Parts: sequence; structure tokens; C-alpha cells
Amino acid sequence: MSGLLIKNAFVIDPISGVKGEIMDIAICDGKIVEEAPRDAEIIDAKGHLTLPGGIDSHSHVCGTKVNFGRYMSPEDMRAGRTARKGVMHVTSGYSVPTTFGNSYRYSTMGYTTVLEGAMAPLEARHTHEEFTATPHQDMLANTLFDGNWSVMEAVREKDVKRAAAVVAWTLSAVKGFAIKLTNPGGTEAWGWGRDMSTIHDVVPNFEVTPAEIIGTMIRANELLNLPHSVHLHCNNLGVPGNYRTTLDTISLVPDLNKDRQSLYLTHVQFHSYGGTTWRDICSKSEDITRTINSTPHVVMDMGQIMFGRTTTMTADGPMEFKLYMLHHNKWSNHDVELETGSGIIPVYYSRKSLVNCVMWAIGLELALLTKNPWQCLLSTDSPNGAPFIKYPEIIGLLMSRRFRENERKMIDPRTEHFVPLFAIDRELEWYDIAVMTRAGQAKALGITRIGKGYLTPGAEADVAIYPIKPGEIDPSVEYQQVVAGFSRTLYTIKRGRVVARDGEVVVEGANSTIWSKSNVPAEYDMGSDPEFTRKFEQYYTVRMRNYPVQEVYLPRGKMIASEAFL
Amino acid sequence: MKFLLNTGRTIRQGSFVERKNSPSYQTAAATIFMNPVDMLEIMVEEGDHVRVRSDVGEVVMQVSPDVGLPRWRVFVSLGPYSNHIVSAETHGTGMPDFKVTPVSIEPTDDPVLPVGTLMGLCGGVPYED
Amino acid sequence: MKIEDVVCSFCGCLCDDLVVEVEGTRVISVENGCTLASEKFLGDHRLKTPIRRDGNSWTKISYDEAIAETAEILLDADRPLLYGWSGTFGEAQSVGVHLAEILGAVIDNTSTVCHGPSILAIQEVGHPGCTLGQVKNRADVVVYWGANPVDAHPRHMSRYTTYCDGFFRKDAFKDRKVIVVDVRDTESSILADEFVKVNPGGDYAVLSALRAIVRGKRGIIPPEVEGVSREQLFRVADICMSAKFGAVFFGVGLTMAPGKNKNIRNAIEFTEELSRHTKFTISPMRGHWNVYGSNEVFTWISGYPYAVDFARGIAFYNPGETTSVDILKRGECDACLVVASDPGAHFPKECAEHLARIPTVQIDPHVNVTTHLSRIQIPVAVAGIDAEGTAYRMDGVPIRTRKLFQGQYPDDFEVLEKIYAIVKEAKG
Amino acid sequence: MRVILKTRPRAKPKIPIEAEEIIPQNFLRKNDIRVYEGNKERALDDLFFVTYEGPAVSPDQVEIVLTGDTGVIKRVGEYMNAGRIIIEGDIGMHCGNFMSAGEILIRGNADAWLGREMRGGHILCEGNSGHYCAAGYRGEKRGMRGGIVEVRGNSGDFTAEYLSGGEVIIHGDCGDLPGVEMRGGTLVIGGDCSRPCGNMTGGTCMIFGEAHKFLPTFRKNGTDDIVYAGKHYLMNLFRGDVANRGKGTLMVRQ
Repeated sequence: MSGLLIKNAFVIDPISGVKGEIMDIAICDGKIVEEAPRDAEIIDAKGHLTLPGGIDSHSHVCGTKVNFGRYMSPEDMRAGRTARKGVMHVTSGYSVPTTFGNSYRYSTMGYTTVLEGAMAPLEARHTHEEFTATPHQDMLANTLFDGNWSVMEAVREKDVKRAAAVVAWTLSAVKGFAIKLTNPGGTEAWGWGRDMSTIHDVVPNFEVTPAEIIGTMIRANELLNLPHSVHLHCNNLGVPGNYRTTLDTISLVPDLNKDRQSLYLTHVQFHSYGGTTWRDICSKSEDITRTINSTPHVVMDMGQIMFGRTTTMTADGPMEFKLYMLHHNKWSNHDVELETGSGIIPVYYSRKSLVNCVMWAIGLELALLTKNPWQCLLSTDSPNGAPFIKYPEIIGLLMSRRFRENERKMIDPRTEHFVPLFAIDRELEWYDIAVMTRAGQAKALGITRIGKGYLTPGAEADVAIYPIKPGEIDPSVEYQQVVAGFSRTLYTIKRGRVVARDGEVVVEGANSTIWSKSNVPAEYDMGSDPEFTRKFEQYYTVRMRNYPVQEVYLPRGKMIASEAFL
Repeated sequence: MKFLLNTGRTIRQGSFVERKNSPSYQTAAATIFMNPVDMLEIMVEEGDHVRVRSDVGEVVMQVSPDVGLPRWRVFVSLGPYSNHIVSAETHGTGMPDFKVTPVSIEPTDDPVLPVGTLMGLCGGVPYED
Repeated sequence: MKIEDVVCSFCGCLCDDLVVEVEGTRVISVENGCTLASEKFLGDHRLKTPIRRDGNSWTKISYDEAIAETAEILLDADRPLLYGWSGTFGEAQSVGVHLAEILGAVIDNTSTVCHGPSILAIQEVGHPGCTLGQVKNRADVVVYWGANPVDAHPRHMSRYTTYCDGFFRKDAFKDRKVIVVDVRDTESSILADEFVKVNPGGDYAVLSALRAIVRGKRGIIPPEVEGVSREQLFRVADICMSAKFGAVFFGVGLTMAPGKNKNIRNAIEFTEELSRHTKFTISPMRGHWNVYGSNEVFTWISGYPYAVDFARGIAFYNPGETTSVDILKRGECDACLVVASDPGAHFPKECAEHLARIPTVQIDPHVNVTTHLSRIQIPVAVAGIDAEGTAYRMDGVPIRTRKLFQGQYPDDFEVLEKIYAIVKEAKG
Repeated sequence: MRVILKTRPRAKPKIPIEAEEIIPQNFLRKNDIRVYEGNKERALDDLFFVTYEGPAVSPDQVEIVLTGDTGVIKRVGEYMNAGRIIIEGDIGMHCGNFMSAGEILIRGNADAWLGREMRGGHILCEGNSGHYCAAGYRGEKRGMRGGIVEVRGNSGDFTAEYLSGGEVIIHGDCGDLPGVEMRGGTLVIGGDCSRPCGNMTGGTCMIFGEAHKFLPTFRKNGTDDIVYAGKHYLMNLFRGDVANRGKGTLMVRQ
């Protein structure tokens, strides 16, 4: 038995209802327990802020397009290079760091669980290989179904159960965690160089609309009883006036689950634009948050952008092409047969660009105007809005109006005419931040059931202790200390073991990969469905038997099983 | 006579890559393809040996006709024979000029050397399996 | 025993529909494979034991001895080079990168003499590509540029393009136009609807002309560009612009020709230009089996796809400087570990001479050209036959190979792990 | 102050030395200059006989003289911002990377990537320079942005690739594709070259010798009588590269 006792911790544990009290946390064999073993190692937290390990519910860190982002960007690799040291491997990269670079940086920020936002099923094996080389975080993979031919055929036939069966087979084959829809229908249209401009456009050759795909998948998801909801990247990302698409989409969502949301909207900043062109783009965060505030069964994440250079990467191929037409830098695209697509371009978000300043403001507004922090989670859609290492700065901005005012002086002065940000007085509190960076994610992802996101007995012993004493600093004024504190934990504890200390990684790490399996009745097993297998062998370029990801790729796989209602 | 040497993959060379000490590999890698008119001009027939010279070296190969090749262009499959005359200059790209090496070609009675012997000339020690 | 859906480990197509019959530790028949696949699976010419060169002769040694000596050679070196990697699976490549990292070595893969220039071009302008199934199901125009699939990727046309029906191309042979661009007639050019014969080294100018045409600048095109008539250039541009889905595949005919990466860049920018009119994609015809996997593995660990120099502890990358041919030509490295490739055969003579001069160790199942230049060779199981692991197809699709039988050889991963363990012990 | 660095004989003379710390500003205040031989870290004294002559109070008063077997020493003058470096013989790759001010004089030949991504200052190479002279780095959008690189002899391929500012003067011949991807600045080629300025989008290139394999995508734009270095020349003017945006100027002597 290995034990650890954290004494004098200032704990905020929203899921357990702990809103900031000094207490001890006992750990035994990787779990939180009532009482630590007698020989337990002791860490004196000395009243420092102690939270459940951070959870990122939407980030791009592993897999084909992320690695292509690295591959095509030697200029990005020139930053952030560190040599092998102790247990740490070489790292390189700023906006798309190497796997070890990602892992170490997340670890020093107190993050212990990360969801990869987009995995193409055909290339899932790649994502899992990189998961293994991201050793300090438990990993989950959103699995792309936006242009899945079998799903669209089921949608066309209005056969929710068949759509569910396709999802069940695929998730289990590729060891995916949840359903991801990226510009549903749009990625298939992009196979012909086209896109969807409203959720009621018809996908060429398939005679379905994005709205039908989204609606069917939300219901299919609940039939499968999956831990997470459908995770949606709306149509029309980054297009002025797209907030209408986002509102139309929210209006589709039925309330189907009592434990969590029925739809997770990701990087909503990119979907909250008013105006008609880049010249008159403005914030529609008020419209979006008004709707979110009255739609408790929808959860979103911010998709905050931060100024500086980064790399955008998404399964939304057509969107990246549009972005390329604006930036004329370099552009990669990778369509994946029968499933989805992806694109990558480097960008620079400039304080001198009015459009970028408006985008920056919208992300913050979403967080500040959403009343319930459980409904708006902190993210940058890393690295699309900014690399995740910017999270502490975002926390600083959300907690300090003064910080926002100081930024206001440095950005395009016209910004205030296009955004409501500077009229918002709200400053978030420690509790809100704890919700928006771990508890909310755990609940939205449905992984509290495996002990994630809280610190009471039975939970996984993932703990972050930050060099911040909440009673002793005023975040509204001393926001720089907040930023510094969230950048580097005193201790990051993963599964009961100290993995990082004062910014240094101290063990090699061995993560788990969390995936979902919904057990369906035999008649819904697509693996033996003649029509499904015939089409598979005919139109894919790999044999069906070579498609599933073998167990060997998940050395510490953790399956969340559920029973489907089919 | 002056020629421009091009190298590339061929299915025969590919077939014998795991038996590089074999006569078949030697034949596949040490055959120089040439336009038949050029062959007439330097007075060689199919199977004859020629000495191929470039700025960096020379090597003996056997000739085979290929009507698909324009005149003054020759083709050899990639391998140790063609590489004996290709320069290691990469122009700062890491990639040698495998496609455009100027060479001169003349008939010879010298034998085509086995792969091991050729590597012996490079300082190696032939291993016979 | 018949094993189905076997993954071929010869070229970058990674055909995964082979049926292989095995008896004991021998393959006795191969169905569905091309000539190259059959030769690969049926080949039975392994080096039996590790060997060491002592003066002018060779002696058999044990695996333990060979591994210990290899580690010693690498530890003694001030600028070791670890080259090859495309013939092995990802798990072994990963150990290789970590070995380079701990040694302060340069690690490079066979892209260096294959699609290295394509990578340089992609790093300048990106890569609008797709998986091969997109082409199979959709493409109505296919361009092979400087590529000869019939010889180098024999099933490419029948699995993905000319002869392969797809969802939106029910009669592929009739529905697709094939354009071949090359400097000579090949088995592939015979099959083309349009064969564009370019002067050697003329690809760049032809691509520039095509880009200008697509941009609407027909007036500037002279009557002939590098052996290609203006009429043909217009015709090719028109075919491409009227395609519903076009796919360019390019080979080493473009990467090795004068201009190297700039040829590829021009081809990519041609594709990008076409993307403004219709759907177009471009893909390199990756040659050596898992070479793309070595790019992937190198990248997620070090940030760079090939030619990574760890001499200073951090990863440094600059092809032309940190690439194997250049390092060998300049006589820089003082030891070399060759894994799953054959630089003796595929590098220019000056490089072979340096390999012979320094202690070179080769880990490879077969006697090859590099054998004669080496000090030690360690035979291993053949990836895809008696060793299994992950390989990446030319379009980035990862596939796990099968182990067809349990042989007597250790695999690359096991041998490299042992070398790594000794080095790690010594380095602390 | 004059610092004379003479190379010591080495057991493996072909192993490259990386010496980015050899810049004037370092000799003013730094006494533990490190250099690297392959994967081994060395003290400056391990690889060089070092002599100091005279005092200096600011980096612009520091002159470094490199002599001996210097052709494999890389990155000399990297990030240099003042002073002077004189190389008596040849110099290895990446000499004057990112330099922003000061002066480098090379009496012999320079290897590849001379003045890579240079921002300012002056490099004079009396011999030949290698490939990618005054060029950029892999994947980066801009190459040299300011300063002057002057080569008395010939230069290799891809000279001034991605040139964005400053002036590159090659008195002799250039190899293939000089000024490729050029977007600003001036490139002057005294001798011959092939395929100049492929894909250029801006800047000016003047060629006083022959331009072989001239690309088909440059638009003839008349002739002009220009004065360069005090002499009159009649030049053919071209605009291009129209495969791209075509806003560059290419002049070739008639």
C-alpha cells in the first residue's frame, strides 16, 4: 500500500460541495480514502489552494492532424525546446508541442486528464500511439462522426437505432470516448470542395441536413447511454453572422438526460459572431449566453483566443480553406474517406486587428455572462484560440476587471464599439474557476462515475496544489499572482503519486486511456450486419478486420461500459 | 559519348532487394538502359559491357535497349552501381542528384563486378552468405 | 495455415488484403499480392546469426556480444548517426529516437533520399491531401507526376485509382482521366489518357506555367515549355479545372530532379490554385514501407520528421546539414547505426566509403549492400512476417501488421531496447 | 580589444564545432565561453589557442580573429549585435545567423546558410559562399530582413531564398534558383545563374551576367537604363512571378 496525506489544504471541491475550507486529504493506492495508511508520506499544503486535478474537455494534443501540425511547422518547433533531463524527455514546440512537451506543460499546470477533441476513426490507432507518449494525463478521444456515411444513411432513413448501432460499433472498434460532430455534413460536402452554410442545407448525395444529423445523434447518444453527450462543433465556424446558426442549433436540443447536458457545444467563441463581413463583425455573446442561461441542458466551452501566434487545426476542412484564403500562409488539408476531414493553418492573432480583438472579447464575455459556471467551461480549443499554456492568463482576465481594463489600453481602440466586454463588472471567484477547469468538465464528460473531478473518498487521487493562498490575495488586484500561481503547481498528484513539483516533472508517468463501450443487442451489432460489412469492404481502403484498434494500444485502458436501450 | 543518367525504381530491382548478393540483383541493378540508336552509335549490343564514367567515378554495367528513352539519355535502376557514379552533392537539400548525372559511356570487355567486390572498392569487406 | 487480411510490408501502399499460407516458419504461398509482395513473403534468405568483421574476414558472434559491442561503439562516438528506420515498425522507431536523444546522436530516416524534399516543401506551403479512399471513391482526374506506380507501387492503380471502382465512380476505368508526367516513357505512361513528356529538370517551369494558366494568365505562356507544347499545357490545365475531384500523386521523379523541394512546392501550389476552382488534392507516393511512420514517430517525439540532430541535447533540424548523405559526405560522423534500410545501396559512393571507414553497425534481417561496409550486423525478424507492430500507409493511415509465425529471431524492438538499456545505464 | 582564436589540432578534425557564443558582445563580459564538438561540450581553450590584445569597454570595440582550421566551425557570429569578426580562412555553416549589427569579414569561403535570417550589419565574404546564402529557415515565412551580405566569389543554389529586406550582392555566379520565394529587398548577381526568382512576390533582382533556364512566368516589361555602382547598364525588365502574385522586379542585362 502506498499512501499520501496532504495536510492543511485549502480545498475547493465543487462536486462534493466544498467551497474553500482547510482540510486534509488522505490517499491510498491511487484513491482518495477516509484515512491514510500509517506510513503515508506527508505533504504540508500550508493553506495553499488545492483542487481536483485539472481536466481539459477540449484540446488538440494527439493524432494525425496534431502531428501534421508539428510536421509542417519546424518554425514552431524552434520555440520551447528543452533537452533531456532526469526523467524528462526532449521537448520542442510552442503552439503544437511534442507529446512529451504537452504532457509536461499540462502537468506543471496541474492538469491530469485531457480529452483530445477530434479523432478520425480510420486513424484512431495514431491517436492512441500518441496517447501512450503523453504519459502524465489520462486521455480520452472524441470520435468524429460528422461525415460518416453509415450514420448519414441511417439519418436519411430516419433510423435512430441504426445510427446508434453504427456509433456503438465504431466507438468500441476505435476505443473512442464520445461522439464528436465537426461541421456536420460540411466535411462530406468538402469532399467536393463545398460546405454547409445553414443547418438546413442538404448534404450532396446524402439528402440529409446538419440539423437532422445533430438531432438524430443526440437521440442516438442517449439510446446508447454514453457517459458524455454529443460534442458539437457547430456549422459555420468563424463566419460573421454565424451566431444565428449557433442559436438555431441550440433550439434543436431536447432535454434527454437528468445527470448532464444533452449537448456540449465546443469553442463557442468562434460561433458567436454578428455582422455580415469581416468589416462589421461584432459580438453576439449576449444573445448566445441569454439562450444558454435559459437552456440548462446545454453546456459549452469558451474557445477563448489569446493574442500571439498559434496553429489552427480542426476536422472542419472547409473552414480552414476559408482561413487560408484570408491568411495566404500555408495550408494543409486531410480528408478522411467515409468519415470526416481536417485542415491546419498557422495564424497570428494580433492586438492591432479589430477582428482579433473582437474575438478575444467574445470568449471572455461568454464566461462572464453565463450565470452558471457549470455551463461555460474554460478552454482555448488549444491550440486554435491559443496554446493551453495561456489558461492561467485567461483565469486572471476572468477574475480581474482591472486586468481586462489594462488589456483594453493595448488593443484596437475601436473594439469597444463592437463588444459589450468592458461594460461587464463581473469578476469570477475561485469557486467558479474550480468549476470551469475541472468539476464542470468532469460532470459534462460524465467521468465522475470513474472518480474524476472531485476529492472525496472513492475518487481518483488526482490533485493539484497551487502556490496561491486564496484568503491572502485579492485576485482583482493581484491578478499577476493568480496567473503565476496557476502556471506552476507546488504539487501535481496523479493517481496518488507526485508527478510534478514546482514546475519540474519528477516521474516518467503512466496514464490511462478512457473509452466507452455501449453493449447493444446482437441484431444491432454492425460487425455482423451484412449491409454494413459489404459497404465497408467495398468503399474503405482498409479491410474491416484491420480497422479496430487492438488492446495492445491501450496498455492502461479504462473502459466505461453502458447498456444500450435498443 | 555524353549521356544524361537517370535512376529510379524498377520492379526487377525491387524484387531482389532482399537478395543483394544474388546474380539476379546484380543483373537488375547493373543494367543500363539506352536508346537503340545510341547503342548502334557506340557499337554495343544487348548484354555487352560498357564503362560508365561521371565526375565522381566509373563503373562497368551491361547494356539493354529501351525505345522509350530519348536519345542521349540512359536509365539505371537505383542501387550500388548507379550510386557509384552519382555525386553526393545535395545542394543543401539532403537529396543527391539521382536524376541528372552527366556521364560518358564506352564499350569495355571488363566484367561487371559483384556487389561485394564493388563495396570492397569503397573500403568494405565482402561478406559471402 | 492460411492467414487472411495480411498487411504487406514492402511499399507505402500497405495493401492489407493479402492471403498468406504458412507452414511452420515458412511462407509457402501469397495471394492478392504484387510481384514485390510475393518476393518479400516468399523470400528465404536471412542472415542466420550476428556477424562481426575482424580485419578482412567475418566471424559469427552471439546476440549478447553484438549488442554490447554496438552499445560501446555508440557510447564512444562524438557524432553518431542513426539511419534508416523505414523498414521497421513504429514501436522500434520510437526506441530509436529515444536512443538518439540519450546519445546526442543524429537520427535520420530514408526520407532523406526519398520524399525529404516533399517534407521541406510541405513545411513551406502545407499539404492539401486526403486518404486514398477519397481518391478511390471520388476522383475523376488522377495525375501521376514523376511517378511510375506500375514498377514502384504495383497495386496503386488497381486499389485506389485507374482500375478501382468507387462509390461515386462506378466504372473507374471509363470515369477517370489519367494524366502521367515524366521524363521518359514508362509502363505507367502507356496507361495514360494524356502523357506529358518533360525535359529532365524541366518540371519546375512546367508547373509554374500551369499555375499561371490556372490564374488566368494564358497569354504569357510561350509556345513550348521544357519540351511541352502550349496546347498540351492548356489541355492539361483544362482537364484539371473541369475535374470534380482531382488527385495528384507525385514520386521521386519530382523530389530528386533539380530544384528538389521547390518542384514539390510548385506542385502543391498548383494544387492549391486548383482548389480555388474545384476539389484537388496532392499526395506523395511514399516508397519504402513504413517511411511515413518514421516521419510520424520522429515528429511526435522530437518535433521534426527526419534529420534530427540531438548533439546539443535539444532537437535541431536542418536538412542539407543534418541529413545523412551530407553528414557522410563531409565525413562528420564517427559511428553509424543502420536499422532496416540499405544506405550502401542507396547512397552515393562517397557515403559508402565513409560508412566503411567508421564503425558501422547494421540491424537488418538480410545480407544487403551495407553488410559489406559494416563492422557488425545483427539479424532480426522481418516486420510484417515474424514481427508485428504499427506502420503508416503513404496517406497517414496507421495499420497494425500481423506476425505470421513465431520465428527464431528477436525483433528490432527487442534488440534496440537492449542497446538502449546499456546506454542508459552508462549515461545514468 | 582583439581576440585571436587559433584552432588547436583535433583527433577527429571533421567533427563540426558549434560556436554560437563566439560573438563580440560575449568577450566583453563572459569568461566561460562554451563551444561544442559533436555531442561534447568544451571550453573555448580546449579547441582554440586564445590570445587577448588590448582593452575594450563596449562590444563595438571588440574584434575577433579566427584562424586555422575554421571551415567546420558553425554559427560564428550568431545574434551578433556589434563589433567585428575576421575569419582568416574558410568558415562553417550559419555564420552570422540572425546578426543585427556589426561586421563579419571572411577571407576564405563560407559554407551554407551564410547570414541566415540576418536583420542588420554587414557580411563580406571574399571567397565563395555555399548554398542558401542569405536565406531563411525551414518553414519560416521570411528570410533575411536587413543588412548587407556581399560575396566576392560565387554563391551556391537558393541564394537569398525568401529574401525580405536588405541587400545581397554576389559578384560572381549564383547557382540554381537565386531569389526563389523572394518578397522584398535587393539581390544583385554580377555573373550568371539559372532559374532566377522562381515564385517571387516582391523585391528587386538584378542580373548582370546570363540568366539560364529563364522561367516562362515572367512578363517582359520593356527596358531601362539603370545606374548601378556608378555605371550605366541597359537592362531588360520583367515582372513576376505570375505563377504567383507577380509583384517582383527582375532585371537582366541586355
